[in-house]
Amino acid sequence: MAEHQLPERLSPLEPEYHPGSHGNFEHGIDVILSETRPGSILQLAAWPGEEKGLIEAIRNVTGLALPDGAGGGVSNGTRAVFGFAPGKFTVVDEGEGLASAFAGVITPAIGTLTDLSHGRTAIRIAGPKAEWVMAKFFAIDFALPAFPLGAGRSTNHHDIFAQIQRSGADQFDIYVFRSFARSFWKALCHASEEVGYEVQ
Amino acid sequence: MLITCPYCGPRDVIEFTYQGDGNRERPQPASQNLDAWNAYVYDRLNPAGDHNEIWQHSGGCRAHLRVVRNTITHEVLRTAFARGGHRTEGRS
Amino acid sequence: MAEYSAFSLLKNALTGNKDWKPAWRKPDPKASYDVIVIGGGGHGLSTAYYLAKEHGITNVAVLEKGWLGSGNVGRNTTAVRSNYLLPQNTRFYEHSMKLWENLSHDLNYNVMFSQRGCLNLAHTPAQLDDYARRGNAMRHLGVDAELMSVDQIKRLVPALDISGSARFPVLGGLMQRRAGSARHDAVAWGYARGADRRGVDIIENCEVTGFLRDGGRITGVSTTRGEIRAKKVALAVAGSTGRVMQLAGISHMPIESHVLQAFVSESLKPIIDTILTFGMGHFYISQSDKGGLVYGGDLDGYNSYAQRGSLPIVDEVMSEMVALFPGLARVRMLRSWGGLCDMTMDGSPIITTGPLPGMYLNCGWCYGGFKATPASGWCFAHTIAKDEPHAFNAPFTLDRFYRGLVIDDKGQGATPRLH
Amino acid sequence: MSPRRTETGGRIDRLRTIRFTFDGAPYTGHGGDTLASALLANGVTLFGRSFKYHRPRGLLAAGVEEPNALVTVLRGEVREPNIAATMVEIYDGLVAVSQNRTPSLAWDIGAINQLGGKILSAGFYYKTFMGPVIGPLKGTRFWMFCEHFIRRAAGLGRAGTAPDPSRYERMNAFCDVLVVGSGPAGLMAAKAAADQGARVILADLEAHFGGSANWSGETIDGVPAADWAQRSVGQLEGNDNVRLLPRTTVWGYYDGNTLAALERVTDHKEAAAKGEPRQRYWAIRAGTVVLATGSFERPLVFPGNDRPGVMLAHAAERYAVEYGVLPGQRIALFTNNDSAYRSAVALKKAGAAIVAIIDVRSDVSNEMRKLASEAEAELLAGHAVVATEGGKALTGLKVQRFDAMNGALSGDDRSIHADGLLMSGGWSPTIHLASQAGAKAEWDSARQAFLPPQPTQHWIGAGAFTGSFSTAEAIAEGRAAGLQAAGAAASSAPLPVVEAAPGDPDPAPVFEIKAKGKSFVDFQHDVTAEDVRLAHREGFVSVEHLKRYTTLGMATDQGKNSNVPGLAIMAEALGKPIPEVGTTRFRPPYTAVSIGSLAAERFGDLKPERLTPMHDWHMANGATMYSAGLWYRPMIYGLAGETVEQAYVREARATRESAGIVDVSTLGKIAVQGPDAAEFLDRVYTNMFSTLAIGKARYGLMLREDGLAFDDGTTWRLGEQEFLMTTTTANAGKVMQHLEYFLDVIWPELKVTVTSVTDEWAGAAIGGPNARAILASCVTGTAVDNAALPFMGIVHGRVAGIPVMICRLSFSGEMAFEVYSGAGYSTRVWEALIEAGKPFGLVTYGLEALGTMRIEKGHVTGAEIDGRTTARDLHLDWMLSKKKPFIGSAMMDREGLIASDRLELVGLIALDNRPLNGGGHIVEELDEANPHDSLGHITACCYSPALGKYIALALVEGGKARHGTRAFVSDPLRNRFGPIEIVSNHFYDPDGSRMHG
Repeated sequence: MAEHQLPERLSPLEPEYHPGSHGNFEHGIDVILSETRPGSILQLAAWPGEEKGLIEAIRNVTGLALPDGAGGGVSNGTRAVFGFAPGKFTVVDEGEGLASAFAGVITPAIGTLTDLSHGRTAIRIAGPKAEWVMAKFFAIDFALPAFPLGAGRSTNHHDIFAQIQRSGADQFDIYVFRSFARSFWKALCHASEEVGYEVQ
Repeated sequence: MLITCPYCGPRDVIEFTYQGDGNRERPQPASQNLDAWNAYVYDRLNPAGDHNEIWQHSGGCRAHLRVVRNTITHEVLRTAFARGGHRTEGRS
Repeated sequence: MAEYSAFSLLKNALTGNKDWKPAWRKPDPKASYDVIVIGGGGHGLSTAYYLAKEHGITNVAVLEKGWLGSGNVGRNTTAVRSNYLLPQNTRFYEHSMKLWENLSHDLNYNVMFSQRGCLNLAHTPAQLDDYARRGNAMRHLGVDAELMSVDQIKRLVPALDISGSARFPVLGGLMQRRAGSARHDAVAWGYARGADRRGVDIIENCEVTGFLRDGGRITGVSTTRGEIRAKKVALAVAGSTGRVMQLAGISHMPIESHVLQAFVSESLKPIIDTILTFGMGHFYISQSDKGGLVYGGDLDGYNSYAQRGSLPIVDEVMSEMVALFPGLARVRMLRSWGGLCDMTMDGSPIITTGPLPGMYLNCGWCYGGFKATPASGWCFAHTIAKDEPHAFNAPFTLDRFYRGLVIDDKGQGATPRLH
Repeated sequence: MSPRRTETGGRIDRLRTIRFTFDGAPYTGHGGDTLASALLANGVTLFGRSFKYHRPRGLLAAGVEEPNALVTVLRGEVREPNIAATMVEIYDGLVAVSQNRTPSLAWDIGAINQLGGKILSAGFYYKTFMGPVIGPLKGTRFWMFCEHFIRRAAGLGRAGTAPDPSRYERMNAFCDVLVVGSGPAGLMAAKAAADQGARVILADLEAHFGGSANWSGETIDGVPAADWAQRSVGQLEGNDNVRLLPRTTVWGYYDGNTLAALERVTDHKEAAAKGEPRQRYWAIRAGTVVLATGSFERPLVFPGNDRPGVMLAHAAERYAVEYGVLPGQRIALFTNNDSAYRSAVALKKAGAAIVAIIDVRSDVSNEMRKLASEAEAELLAGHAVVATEGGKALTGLKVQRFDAMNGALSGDDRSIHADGLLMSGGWSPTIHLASQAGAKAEWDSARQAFLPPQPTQHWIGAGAFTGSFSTAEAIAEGRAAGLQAAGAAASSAPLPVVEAAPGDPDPAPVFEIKAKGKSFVDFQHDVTAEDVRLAHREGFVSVEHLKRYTTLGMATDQGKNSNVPGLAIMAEALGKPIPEVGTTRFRPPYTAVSIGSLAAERFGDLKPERLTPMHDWHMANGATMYSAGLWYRPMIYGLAGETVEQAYVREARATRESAGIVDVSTLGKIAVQGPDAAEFLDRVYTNMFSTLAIGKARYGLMLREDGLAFDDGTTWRLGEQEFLMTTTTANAGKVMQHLEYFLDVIWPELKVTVTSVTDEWAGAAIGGPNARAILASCVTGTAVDNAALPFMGIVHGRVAGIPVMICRLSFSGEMAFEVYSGAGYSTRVWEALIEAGKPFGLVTYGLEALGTMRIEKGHVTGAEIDGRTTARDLHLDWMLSKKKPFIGSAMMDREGLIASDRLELVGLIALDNRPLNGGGHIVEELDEANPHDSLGHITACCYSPALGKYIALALVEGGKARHGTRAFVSDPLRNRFGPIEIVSNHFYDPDGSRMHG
């Protein structure tokens, strides 16, 4: 497929992305920040009453079985899916071309497919102080019982809208609008200085 | 103030956008009844007490909600999706 | 009642201040009046004052449900200006400005009106043009306005961050030098004393619980202190208009009641000598004579009759404050409070006869009510006395919304939140 | 050893010596000292000057309520004014200075105000300074002249202008139980809740948990209360479901059990660690709040009660027991209740001589008499203090017989030599947070205090907060509250045993001793008992009038010391019980909060920057950026030595002569998808979209419900059920919400999803006579000729191997194309297009040239669609479909919207060949001295390279009817006046032959 010959995408974080240790790291590194750069980020939306069909379609294409309930989600390292709004799901794949895999599957009867692979930037924060740093930005409860593994949340930090998936006990994947990504990244690094952070 | 979004659960008011009086009835698109249009566009029920309101969870799932809220105590009594239909059991 | 003056102060000081009399009487309500003004706030009191002074109508009662001046006249950030875009607003507020300029003399009460100017900061060339449009509109109506350069602004407010490195650098501003601030409570007390001295009954702790009718006509009110009849019943209850109109059986109005918060810092030596507004958000600030920084921002943004604010607005206002004044980060917010605003669907007020026979309505002040106090009462008094509006308030009708004659200074359309 | 420091005792670290300065003089203190305790230990008695009379003042309190000892703390150039010395923990190198005095604290010229005493009574401002009715000082001038000096005399500390280098941060916290206050009640509550497994946050504004246990001298479970407290804290520290927040003031109780707290993270340190905030702002959403905030001791109102050396009894006890500092050597106490006796004993133990206990009550209990003798103090029951002596420090006091029933004084006065006078006027529970939560306090005549109201939100009270002043009660209530808050059943297990001095919690109802001399109610604002009575005489009798007229309770302590005494004095004047005067509802904050902490992480970073994918390219290629909302966009790509005008004229001219390219990625883009997408667009746009063919685009206009113009843009049909809508940059968010509202609330039956894809697609608009040739030379996979790509057509192809979507549409009026690609690739596409354009002299152009070309074409933007204009005003009525209703169609013909005097869009040409200004007005007759009768205003203007003239778009009364007529630009703000011609807004290529090609 043509996508395979495509050049590498440019990251919006480029000039502000400085691998290495920063902040108060002499006292240990408590969070690790990275841009995960997935090849595909899709939004799937089901018409009211068609959610089950869509969830089924997602399982068929990605092999990921969504748990029931609002904001439920699951990830397997290369692929992730979570609900972020009524009848709406974000599906992520390391590789490109997931949209074409869904193309025939999401019929007009079920809902719509919107490719946001370029429009959203994926940032990962991991480490013992991940919850602490996230709590500086978002007014939601990051404690594991309130925000289970795999689950997704839609929230915002003032002007910056974010979808967040818990991809590990102390790991979160944050999806922000590309145009805001650099500002958010700078703020995230700034907020992580207190606990010492490493950019990978 | 916290508003319980049927999808996202209780969230701070900062995530929501107020869309005002939820009792207003929009006339049929083709209606030429100007009084009805004026009432819909300009007039508001403005009670001191429980009020039916429309809010959008603009900083979250972006769904519009029908909210019953007391305008004196700010207590949120009930919330529901403005657009029914979705079978998603809420979190709260 | 004794005139206030430096001499009377001295005389009373020598007699141990024992001879001062109440600033206004505390009469019991009479059975009937020529005019009842509901609402003992700035607008109601000034209405009564001008009914007596300008129209010789002195058989007037002002009914206040709580303590006099307990509404927005004592809860605002005291800015007085007439720097509007649209001529209907500018003419009205300029008339108010002229009344302000002689108010202390007129009332024999120092309302401490201080014309230290109001400066709107501009942060983009487009915004500067927009302000120029407004300033020129003012100038074409004989109202003072001028553009200030960054250097002039820096000299006027040294504490301001005018460095180009700011997220929203200051490129200039629109200044109205005749704008200023006044001691808000003194305005209520001065009008109360002035009206009282002309025979008006000011009746506190007297809540209106219903309207008396003769057929469709309003003929008086029932109150917590009994029934009171009147030829004319005038409402000046901005903030509670929805509640009071409900008593008259009118449940729908082009108005929502919203909370607006205000804040004051601990007392500081003079550091801000003018009224300043931020152009890239919603923030305004001035410094009181006592030294407190008095400032505020946007509405909380939802219907409320609780004079209690929400946290997000507090954060937003403070964020904008230190964006302009990074040196004030260690200054501390001492007190916050909330006022109820009648937010109309175009951001402009309503001063009109009706909507019911025998009723007169003054409401919809959004958050511009304080500076309007003199002109609002002056125009309302005229409207009540003559049964028709003065030219200054003729545009502020209730039906303007429906006829497409909105006075929308901000161009936001039929939303109460954004004005 | 400093003069006032005790030999032993206190929890200060006597082995650690800390050096600091106050008003330039060097002092030392110990670890654990506050600035107040350290200065007191050094024999300092004078701490501040009052607001109005500049009277010398010492310490009144030991805690957050201190009204007198306000200082400014300096960190280099950065000033922190109005901090209570009692709340400043000293550190090496601390620099503090006193306030509101010139030249010095000891000699303050402001003190002359005391001479004017009776003239400067409450409300005197309102009665004078009106000035002459005529002459140069009429109107507001005289007042402003006086005000100039008044303002300089007023004010406390001086704020700095040097930017605060500190960092502030916000923390969003969630818990089951928030415990406010760490005294015995709070500690018990936290422990009980934590033991139930609840998520607990325990906050206390002091540096050390324990509250009164740290100085009460009582024993709990057989050990000193302070040790018991530390042990309890140790047990809490172990639990990972407990967060301990010392130095954290919970200052706001908001709706939804949301509480705001301020943690002072580094104020007590010499320097912050890397990334460490100075203060942290906690927004806490708590299931239940336990309010264990204790109580305040009240001053008594009597002549000379503000003399340095007169102090609250418990404060002196704290200084002695907690800090090992004696506020005096010869101490007298003056009280209306039992608690002062315990203080007397404590101070005696600490080594002071207690010369007398003056009690307004004649019938003093035997237990208290025992305590008095234990303190070796002479007990003067049924007496009152009627005067104090001394200047900057207390030297003595006078007492007289006093009848608590009627307040009468009798007999001769007697002098007592003392250097410390401790007063206790009873205790007021700290109910501020409960009151903030939204309910009215209730007066308790036994306690002579306002007690907390019934909860209106989820909180439970415990300890002195509820009026239960004994430690035993506090411990019981604390545990019960903790269990209830954690949803557990009450416990019958034994409670810690308390050994405490006896005492009746109810004081005598005595607040003021009426005798000759100034008796202060509000210390900082110099409000005296006489001022309160004057307010009464003048009719300012409601509590709010009292506050506003006298400024009682408006000082930095917000009435913590003065509210109840002030109310009591007014009540007596009125002959009414205190509750009928009322209490003021407390509002946030409980104590003053730094503005920086509230800005938190946004201090220095108010708004994020929104950048297009090509941003770095623009910066690297000489663009001057322009901030448009949150976006940054190139304004011009200036060459060395070029003015802005020269730059945009060059860019626009080159575009019209050959080709230019501009970054249009900021345009709002919304994917409109679903079976009903076309129907939906027909409803939101004034014109038809269901008839639009796949692969074609159409210009659309939206109205608001009220019939006025809202937004415009092109919408592309990419498939049967697939549209790409573009909006103006400024309105993208508003339009999105508008669409979502109608789909969710009004037309839920429509199967349509709308998604912001603004950031998915980046766009470059390339226009000019050579634009097509440039594309032809670099686009693969599709032809771009007229047949393949007609006006408003859409094709898909590749540039540099990257998939692109090309739509042929024009804003510049030239043959133009918008080339869209995935944002991650778009800079490569952009560079490829520029490379391909080199042979043709392709220029990059910015907003100025874009604006210039759109003005030449007469296109409208936000400057014309300003929320007050209709489609007709803008000559867009041709877009108002008659075949269907659409949003706004029913309202757009109301009388006011079709009136003949509305402002309409026109073009202007400057006849004097000078630049015009945006915001300039249009008049028929020029009157530079007194401009009047504006016809309208300029919305946009430029030098038009195409016409070789200065032109503008304007909104003018009469509009079209004035085409071809002359008028004047009248711009007094910029002194720009001159003749203009009013013409059509379509200046350039009106029939569009260039773009249709």
